Amino acid sequence: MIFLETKQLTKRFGGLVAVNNVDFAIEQGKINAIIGPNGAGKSTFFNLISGFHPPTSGQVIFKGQDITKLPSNKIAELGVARTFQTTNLFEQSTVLDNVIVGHRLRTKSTLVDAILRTPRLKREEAQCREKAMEVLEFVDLQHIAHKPVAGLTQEEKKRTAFALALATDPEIVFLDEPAAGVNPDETEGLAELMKKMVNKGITVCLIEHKMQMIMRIADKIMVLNYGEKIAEGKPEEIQNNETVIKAYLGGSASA
Amino acid sequence: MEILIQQLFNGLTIGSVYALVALGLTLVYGILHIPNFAHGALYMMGGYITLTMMTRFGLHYWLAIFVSIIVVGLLGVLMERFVFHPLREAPPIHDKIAAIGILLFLEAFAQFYWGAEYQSMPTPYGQIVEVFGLTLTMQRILIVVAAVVVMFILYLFLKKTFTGATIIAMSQNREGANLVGINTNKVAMLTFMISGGLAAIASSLSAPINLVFPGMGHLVILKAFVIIILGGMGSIPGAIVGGYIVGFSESLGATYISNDYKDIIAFLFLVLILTVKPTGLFSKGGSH
Amino acid sequence: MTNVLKQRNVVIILILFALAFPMMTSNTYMIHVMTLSFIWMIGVYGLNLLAGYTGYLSLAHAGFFAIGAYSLGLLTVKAQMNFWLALVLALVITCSIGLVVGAIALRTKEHFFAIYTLCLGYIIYLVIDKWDSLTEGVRGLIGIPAPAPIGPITFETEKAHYYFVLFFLLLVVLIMYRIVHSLSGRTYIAIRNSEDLAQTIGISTKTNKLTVFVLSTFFAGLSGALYASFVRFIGPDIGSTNIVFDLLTYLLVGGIGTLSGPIVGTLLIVWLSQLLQDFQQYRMLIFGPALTLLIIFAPRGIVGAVATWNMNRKLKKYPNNQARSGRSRNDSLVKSEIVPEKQVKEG
Amino acid sequence: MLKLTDVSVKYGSFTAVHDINIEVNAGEIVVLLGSNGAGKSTTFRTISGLNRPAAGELVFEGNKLNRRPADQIVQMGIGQCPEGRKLFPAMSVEENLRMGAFVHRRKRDQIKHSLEHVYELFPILKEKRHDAAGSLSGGQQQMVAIGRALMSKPKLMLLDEPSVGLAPLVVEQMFETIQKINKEGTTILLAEQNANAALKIADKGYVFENGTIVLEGTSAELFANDEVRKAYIGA
Repeated sequence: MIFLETKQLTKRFGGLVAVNNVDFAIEQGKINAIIGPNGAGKSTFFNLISGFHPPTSGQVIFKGQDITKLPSNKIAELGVARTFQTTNLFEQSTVLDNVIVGHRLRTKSTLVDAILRTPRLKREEAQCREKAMEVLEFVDLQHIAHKPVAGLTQEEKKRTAFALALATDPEIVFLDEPAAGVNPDETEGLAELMKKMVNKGITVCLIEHKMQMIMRIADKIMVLNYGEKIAEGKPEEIQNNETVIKAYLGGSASA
Repeated sequence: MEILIQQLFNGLTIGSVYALVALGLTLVYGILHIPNFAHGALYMMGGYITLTMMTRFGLHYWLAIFVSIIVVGLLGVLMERFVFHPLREAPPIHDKIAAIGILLFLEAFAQFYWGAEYQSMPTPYGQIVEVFGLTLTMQRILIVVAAVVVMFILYLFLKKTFTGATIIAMSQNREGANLVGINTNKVAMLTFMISGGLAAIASSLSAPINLVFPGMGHLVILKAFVIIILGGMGSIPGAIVGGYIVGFSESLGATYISNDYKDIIAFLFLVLILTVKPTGLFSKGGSH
Repeated sequence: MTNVLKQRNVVIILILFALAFPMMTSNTYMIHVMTLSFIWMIGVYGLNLLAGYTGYLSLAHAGFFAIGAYSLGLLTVKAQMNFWLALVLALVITCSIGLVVGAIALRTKEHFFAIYTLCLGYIIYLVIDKWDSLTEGVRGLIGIPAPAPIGPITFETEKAHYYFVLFFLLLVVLIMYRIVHSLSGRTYIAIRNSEDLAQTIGISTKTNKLTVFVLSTFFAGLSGALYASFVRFIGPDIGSTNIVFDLLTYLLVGGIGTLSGPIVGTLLIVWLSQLLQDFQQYRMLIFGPALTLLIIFAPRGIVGAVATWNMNRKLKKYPNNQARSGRSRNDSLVKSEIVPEKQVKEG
Repeated sequence: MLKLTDVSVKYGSFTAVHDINIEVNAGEIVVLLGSNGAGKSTTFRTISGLNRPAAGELVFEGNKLNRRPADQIVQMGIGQCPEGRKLFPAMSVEENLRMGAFVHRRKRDQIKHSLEHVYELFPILKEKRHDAAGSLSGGQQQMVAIGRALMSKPKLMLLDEPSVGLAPLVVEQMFETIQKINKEGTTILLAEQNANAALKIADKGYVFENGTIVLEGTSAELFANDEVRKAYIGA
């Protein structure tokens, strides 16, 4: 069975076609990358898959189930997580506190449990905390778990955002420009982390502009231009693809 | 039939006042994207200043209104400079609370300085005239005519002058305006000046047929909010049309439904609109 | 760990003080003022849960305060119902209206929500004011009874009423404490922080927001009902926006989104207003600008300022710390630098 | 004409642009190349006064730009056609263009001339001059943005990715027009991802990577350079 795929996915904003008839299959257990020049429709494509915008037409199928019309919280429950370009974390509280809520969707306790302090709530809180520590260890932030987010570096914030996504127990994570705004050696660390996720059995799909990194770690790349898929394949194939070079360098591909 | 026409004219009068207040509100919303809860207090201040100018300094009605426009306009500018400007990057809840603080201050100030009692404003236009068999007071005719004139001048200013166009430009894209050489701070101040001025005109015109008191802005501002949601936040024609719609429905509602509940009509409109369309009528789809 | 111990001690001392307060003074007026401020605190907690923890500024809460008060008043005075039954029913009525209103109001966001609730509050006020046959209109409702005695315990004296209200306040604080320190609380804070993010980590923002809204109207209604039975007289004024602005001032001064903020803010302002007794009518000459200045310079109030100070101290303990919190202004610029696609849409 | 010396720009703790040096001489077309997020737009925003530099010096015709607000910089003669175009969508094309001449608002004749000139460069805009700018296609909006920048009669024009979102054929026309504008005496600083087309018309270029300039040279040099290719597709 195909893990996650889009069928003729299309999104129009007014007269502008941001994503045009894109068919794309994400391979399980691999690093899948989506690249393309500025304004090619990558972020929109991401938003369509994660249920953030409803598509104008087309379908998103996850493990055989049509998730096109599901609200994003339901999609998350099915095991699809994502991060944002801007980290959106709660600056005033600690890393751990930020991440704990990530496991909320796997718990059942309600407001009544909270007010009565039921055993279920206590159990689930412990469970969430444990999960949070586990994912913080995974992203290598356990040493600053109790530090307020406001004092973190950009890279540490990115890792916290990863941890938050991982705390939802996802089968696939969508990462929106994970390395934007971090230094080259930190980028290296984030790339390692993505490989680590895949090794743990989590499928990764990312948008990124840092080509050197993408070419090194991605198993499969899709290239978007003007909202349309212009190429798909392994990094080597993409690097030598005339259409892609043209899209990036422009004009006749003589360079 | 006569009652109907009489009521329609009343609607026109109230609608004119609402439209002027809503215009000021919508202009500020357009450029700063904040609902100025203190706008009603500006309206109230306008009424008091005109009244004081007339009674204490013996100025003529028109001159008093002029002073009021200037003073309230400047009050608006001060608000922009010292409150909304520093809060430009703050979370959305902040400028609302700040505006409420200003509102509370100005109301307490009015009560402290002018007293809590209701005062009536004299008008040189108290005569009653008969037009087409209708009995109208000159003041009401004046309200309608003056409102139309003010709106027309505002239209000319926004459409035909460079300075006016900067307000429109800035409401459509702040950075874009900055990049063609517009000093956005100046435009923001100018907008507050105009907004305050419009509030002052509206209250000075309507005060002779209503009364002047510290809470006189409450209902008006609430309805103005309904109007700009009805007409589209930031839309100028929307504020005018919305103002008249609310004015007419109120005066008709007062006659044919219940005078007691006429003030609720506007809010029922709002509840209806936002229930059906949570982002307001005429909001641009697909944003965010 | 010492911190927690210290906190607990402070709480115990405060509770002991609250319990001992009526014993320390023979001045019933002071007890009266204290009881009133406890009642306000409950309402402020309602506002705090919604605005402070979930990010939705509701200006309709004076309305729910009034609904609670009038429900109790009408049920006891006009329907001659037993006080306790009436209290429970009053809360049920408030919450039911809260549920309906919330379901509609929460479809809107930010300023639409604020405007919408402001207008709803006004509708509630107008209905109370105009529906003479039910509410007695501007004449108000008189003769609302004090709580009916439970066995040997009566609530006729000021002191007894003080403890009665204190009981509810402690209950509310306990509930708030538990909510804030539970998964539910974390969920609400996540929503305030970013609804988009909350939604993508699998939180149903709709259900959670509605739950919070109803609970916050519950607090407002409880506060109103207690007010009615304490003051014994209510008029339509208690539903006016001034009440919600008062509550908001208490909250902001104390610290929005903090647990102890409502207590600190309410105590401070209520007692300050008492000192300025002659000035009571014009108190907003000071509190109005205070509200504005606070939101500009100390948006999280007194408690928030102390907490921030503590946090910065904590931050200093980490030597590798690069910079203090990146201001939101910069964040938004970073966004414009790396979210080009959004801007393409704009054009 | 324009000189940036050791300029750094920070967003909070993140350094977006680090110690860059750029020199633009009068009459040149200079291109800044680099992938998304490499720091080109930040550099532009800093030159036009929307961002403040954390360090370094920006000098335009002998005047320091560092602390000046954006509107003054336009008056000094730097016009920008920004990333995302930043048009006034509900205003008509002509109103947009007129707003571009805001700094010359008292010179009616000059505005009329500039307007004609823009319509000459982009005849399609004349046809659509009464349409709302927001209703135009991407390419036409880009024309309005360039036209609007031209209306201020800039000595130096900053063009931030004019080819974004345009169909290939339109891109070519766009670059021809840019060249034409340059020949008429406007110095141009261009940020592009479309390296090929940009280098064809440029005199020299700078390649950005991770907020620093990794390479600079004449267009011919850059055109032949493998690094440029690498910077783009990581090959």
